Amino acid sequence: MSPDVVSALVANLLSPAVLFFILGVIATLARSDLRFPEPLYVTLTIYLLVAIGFKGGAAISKAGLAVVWKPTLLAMILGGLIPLGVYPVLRFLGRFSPVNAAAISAHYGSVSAVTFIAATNYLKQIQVPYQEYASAFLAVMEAPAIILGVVLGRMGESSGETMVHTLRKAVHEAVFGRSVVLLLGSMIIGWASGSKGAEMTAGFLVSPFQGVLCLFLLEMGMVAARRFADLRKVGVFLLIFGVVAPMAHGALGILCARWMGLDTGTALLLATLAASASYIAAPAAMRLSLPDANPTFYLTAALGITFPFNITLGLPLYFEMARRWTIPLP
Amino acid sequence: MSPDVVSALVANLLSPAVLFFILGVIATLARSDLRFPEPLYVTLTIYLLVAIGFKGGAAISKAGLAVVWKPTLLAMILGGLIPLGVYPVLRFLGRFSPVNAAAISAHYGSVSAVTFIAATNYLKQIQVPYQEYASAFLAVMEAPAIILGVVLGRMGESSGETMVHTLRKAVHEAVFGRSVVLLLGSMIIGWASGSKGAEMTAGFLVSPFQGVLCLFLLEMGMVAARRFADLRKVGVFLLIFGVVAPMAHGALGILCARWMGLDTGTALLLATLAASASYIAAPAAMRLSLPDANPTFYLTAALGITFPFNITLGLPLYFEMARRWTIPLP
Amino acid sequence: MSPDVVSALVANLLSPAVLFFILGVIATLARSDLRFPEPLYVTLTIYLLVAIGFKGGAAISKAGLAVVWKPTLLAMILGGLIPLGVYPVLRFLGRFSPVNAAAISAHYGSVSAVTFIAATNYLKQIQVPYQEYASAFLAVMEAPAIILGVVLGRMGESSGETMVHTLRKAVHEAVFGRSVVLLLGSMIIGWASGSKGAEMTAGFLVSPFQGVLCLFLLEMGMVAARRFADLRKVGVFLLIFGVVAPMAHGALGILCARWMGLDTGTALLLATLAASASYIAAPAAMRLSLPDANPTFYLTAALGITFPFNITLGLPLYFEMARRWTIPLP
Amino acid sequence: MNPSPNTHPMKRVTVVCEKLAREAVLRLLKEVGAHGWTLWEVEGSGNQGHRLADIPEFTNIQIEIIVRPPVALELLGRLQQDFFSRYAMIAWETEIRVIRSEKF
Amino acid sequence: MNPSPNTHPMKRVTVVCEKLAREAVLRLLKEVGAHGWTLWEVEGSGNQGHRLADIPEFTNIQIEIIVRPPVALELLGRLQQDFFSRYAMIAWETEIRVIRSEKF
Amino acid sequence: MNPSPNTHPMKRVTVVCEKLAREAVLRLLKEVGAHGWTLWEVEGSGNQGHRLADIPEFTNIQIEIIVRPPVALELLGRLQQDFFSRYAMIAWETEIRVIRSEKF
Ligand SMILES: Nc1ncnc2c1ncn2[C@@H]1O[C@H](COP(=O)(O)O)[C@@H](O)[C@H]1O
Ligand SMILES: Nc1ncnc2c1ncn2[C@@H]1O[C@H](COP(=O)(O)O)[C@@H](O)[C@H]1O
Ligand SMILES: Nc1ncnc2c1ncn2[C@@H]1O[C@H](COP(=O)(O)O)[C@@H](O)[C@H]1O
Ligand code: NA
Ligand code: NA
Ligand code: NA
Repeated sequence: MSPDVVSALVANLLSPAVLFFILGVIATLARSDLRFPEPLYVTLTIYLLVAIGFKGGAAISKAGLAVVWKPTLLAMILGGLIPLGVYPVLRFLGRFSPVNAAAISAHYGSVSAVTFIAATNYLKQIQVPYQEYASAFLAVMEAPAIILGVVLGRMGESSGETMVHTLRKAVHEAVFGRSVVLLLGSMIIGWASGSKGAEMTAGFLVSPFQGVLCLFLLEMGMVAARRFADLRKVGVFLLIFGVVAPMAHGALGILCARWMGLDTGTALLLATLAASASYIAAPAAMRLSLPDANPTFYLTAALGITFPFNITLGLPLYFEMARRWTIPLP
Repeated sequence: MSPDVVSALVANLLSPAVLFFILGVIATLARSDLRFPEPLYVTLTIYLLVAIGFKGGAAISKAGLAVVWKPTLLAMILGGLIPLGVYPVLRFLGRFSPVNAAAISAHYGSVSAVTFIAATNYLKQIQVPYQEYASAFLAVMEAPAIILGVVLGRMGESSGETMVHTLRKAVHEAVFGRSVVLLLGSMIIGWASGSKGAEMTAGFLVSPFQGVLCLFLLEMGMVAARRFADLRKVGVFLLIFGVVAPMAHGALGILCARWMGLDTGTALLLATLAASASYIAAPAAMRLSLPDANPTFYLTAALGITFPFNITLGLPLYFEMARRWTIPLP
Repeated sequence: MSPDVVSALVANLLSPAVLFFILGVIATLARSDLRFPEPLYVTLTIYLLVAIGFKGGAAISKAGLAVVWKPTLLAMILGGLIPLGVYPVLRFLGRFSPVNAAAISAHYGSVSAVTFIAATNYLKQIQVPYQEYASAFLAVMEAPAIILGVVLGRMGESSGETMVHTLRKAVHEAVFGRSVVLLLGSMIIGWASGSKGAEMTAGFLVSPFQGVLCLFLLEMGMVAARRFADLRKVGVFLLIFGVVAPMAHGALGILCARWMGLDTGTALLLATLAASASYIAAPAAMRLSLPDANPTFYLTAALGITFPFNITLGLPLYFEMARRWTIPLP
Repeated sequence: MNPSPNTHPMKRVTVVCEKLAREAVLRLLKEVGAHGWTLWEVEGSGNQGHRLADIPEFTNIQIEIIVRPPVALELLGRLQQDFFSRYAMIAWETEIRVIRSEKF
Repeated sequence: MNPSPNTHPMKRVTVVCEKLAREAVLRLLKEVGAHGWTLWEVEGSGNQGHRLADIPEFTNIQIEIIVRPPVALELLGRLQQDFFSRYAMIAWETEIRVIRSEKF
Repeated sequence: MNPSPNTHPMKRVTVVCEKLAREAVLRLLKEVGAHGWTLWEVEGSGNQGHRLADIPEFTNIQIEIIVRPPVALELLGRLQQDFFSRYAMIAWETEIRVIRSEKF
């Protein structure tokens, strides 16, 4: 490995956020009685989504919609296309049933907000600038893959409900679900309330942000580690898939970013979104719309393999790609 | 409308706090599954009351009790008198039963801490100075109207309990209830621990304050919107009352403030307190002391009409009055 | 009393943290309905332990392990020895049964993190510098006394379980319990992530810290005051013990600190740890390992007497000793 | 090996009501001579609408009380007489068998 | 002095299931004609593993519904038919005696 | 239209105890062969005083376990023998009827 990769890796592994994630993993594996109460989990989620949305909105109002809409649309298309590539791999190489292949595809096309936030944190850590408006990518990439996954999973399946009905439910869920309401809502508010609004809320939404992320990653370490027990159940193929897929999608994200002329930092964010797999919105949607898919497969892959991989090794790897293939912000 | 009113209105409607309130309303109306867990609600309340109380106490210790006691006493009297004006209106114009008229009167004489905090936030937004000690007004205006409302409601009613007994309970509730303990207690602590205390706690009680308020108003938007379903049940009179009463009381508050020689910012705060209707302390007290009053009336009016009106349109309106009728702090 | 003692006392009693503690006591005694939900309590604990551990770790990385290990080892020994001194006093002067004497000894040898944090807060209040790495003392002083207490309590007792088995459980509990995992884990993270990590998290772990402590002490005031009802049940001996023991251990802590050449501020911290009694880890361990010991004794003494004493009067007293017997940091 | 416990018939009274009634119900439990109670917060829906568990003032609690049969009767009677018109509330009893009957 | 309450036999149906099923179960309650319900969050363990109470999406809820016996039958039947294959869920009924039977 | 469910008699054992006993009780459930459990936090009052739900170390939990009758007997016996002297705890059993009896 080149010294650059190594130092990028070390910088990430020694950042407080990643170390707290590892502490959470260790606490669970050592059977400690440490546990976060549900209201704390919910509060941290609300905080992180509101903060990232609000700051993104303020950045959009600064940069202007004219600049933002094109990369955002591309990000959305990227998220929607990923399942089309993943599905045949899972179906024919991995020999998963159509419905399981569709469900897993949906997870890898959709995104994980926490992984995105960890990426912004990593860029702060290594002092690489990025466009704050990239949280718009996060906002638009959650839904398309989920909807496509449902379509893929229901094709050829004769169910009680009609496809249209299932889709309508899935779309409503994807658009008015908690996380989208918070993220998009805060983004619009950040955009509408401008620089004065950003100034008034900075003491809450900006200064403590990195520290709150540490606390949340401590919890996510515990959540992810609880999935480790299922790693034996999912088969070797999925273990490998959970590491290779994010790398492939990350590279794809960098290429798109390069094509759009995005800077290195923002490219890393797009790559991270592409590489990340949803473990909150997608599982809930699959349980409701593709109940025959097996949760052990998609939850273990997304939460037990891909999420920890991205947080620890993936970020510096994608950054190394971004560094080579794109040009930084001045 | 004069351009001043319009710009004051726009400044309020585009402040993050009000936008988050509106987001909460929309989320509820769109049947989103966004929901705040109770412990988060309780935590936000504790935080806001402690912060506003503490800062008020520190301001009192700076200004000196000699300056503060007179406007505070006046504020208390104002709160106590409002029910006497409201009661006959509800009784004879609105044709409410004596007990319902008394209960609603109590709500409009008492105050809403969140509306008060939103007013301080609004003043910060438009950069108008005010006396921090005004939170003493908030502290003393909660109880009197509630007690008076109970007296009005029990007059002529022959109940199992004696009036004295009911009153004793109502007074204890009003004085040792959660919100008064937190507000008055923190005020005394802020007063006693002086500028060094204020400095040590500023990183928690001051810098994040505006942002925490945003989060709380998001929740309050959801809470208020849940009351909208009852708007049909309360009749046209109460709908109009819920908007006209705060305007009348707001004007009254400005006149009192002018008479006392208060500055524009502080006058807005007094007006807001007069205009606001209690939706936490008063409902609880009415349920216990006037159980025959119908909660749909007083809760819908206070929480579903007056609270949203004050937060969005009322504040800029009262400010416009204050601007015309008082003189600003130098 | 010399003017110095008086002014140290006043400085402590008028600090916001102590005043909030007193407010909590008053609220409980006045039967207010103020109550903190459990998730808020847990969140505040997590926050305080993570913050104090992280800052301690950062300080260790600055000072170097070479400097830190010796006083830390001494602190650990001090904590382990205290039960050996306390046990005979309780057994023969206090006429407690062997198992009760052992349980109480364990509490007084172990430590209270909140008391320690209150001491750092007090030093900030009176602007006396100290070594942040002292939180390493806190981390190592929790377990030894608990383990020793279990040994003392099980000697001569013929129980179903073997002593070795009981000890193994007690050690696991002491090492992987919540508080140790959070404190030691954060300390290692603070140490590993260095000054850049400290900078990134300061907006969350440093600036709001003093204010969060106020909130927590408000809750602890309520928790301690609930124990006051049991004061009648424990007898005069334990009442006196609960005040005299911390003073004796505090003095012992100062002497150790002096012997090690620690500065005045750090000496106060070591003295406070010695003087404090555990009321979370020790009670849980005793219930599991010495179930025949009576919780009313050890909980009332540690939580109802010693904790309030230390927070209010103890800290300035130990500081006065430290001031006379040690030399300050330059 | 297999210890056979002595179980004794007892009544469990369950009350679901708005949190506002908490102190009044706990006072009543003392009056009728219940030796203990267990309580937690719940969300609920009934005649008087949907009570979400987000604002303490508007939420519900569920209380379970294990008592001897005559105490159950007295308790339910008092609830019916004094509480049902004032508070959003339901109450019922179930037959159960306890161990350690001397506690109740 | 001692008021004797009128108690009436009724069924209490209890459902423990993953939170994901919440809206679907509440819809079903409306369909079968239940007049109310009480609900809270629980942690649990069963065939489908341990469900901790920390992430809302993965936690459990317990729902209690007081209904007349025929409604209980209908409710349990519908749960068995439509819900048991889709969701982590158990359900049972208990005989209880309520006061204010007109509410159910 | 109206599916008639098959319900089967089963026992529900309920334990209310201090949270400290949690791991020990869950271990016991495994030993006696219970296939699942449901648990939540409660506030309570009994012989050993009032246990508020604010500090995790001092709060209570309620555990419900659905088991076949002989397992209920064994469970209650073990609780009586090994737990009641050590922990603040009460326990009882109720007769219930479940659907999907093969799960228990
Ligand atoms: N049929 C029912 N089954 C279960 N819980 C109920 C039922 N009816 C009412 N409740 C509970 O009792 C509370 C008060 O009922 P109500 O007075 O009818 O609004 C509701 O909020 C529910 O929690
Ligand atoms: N035997 C049982 N006793 C009590 N609760 C149970 C039992 N079995 C399952 N549960 C509850 O029902 C939920 C779903 O069960 P399952 O579908 O078996 O995973 C579990 O998470 C538990 O909360
Ligand atoms: N009679 C009772 N009814 C309902 N719950 C009880 C009763 N007695 C005790 N409990 C519960 O069991 C816990 C432990 O009881 P105890 O060991 O008597 O303190 C209490 O904190 C209550 O939650
Ligand atoms: Na993705
Ligand atoms: Na008012
Ligand atoms: Na000690």
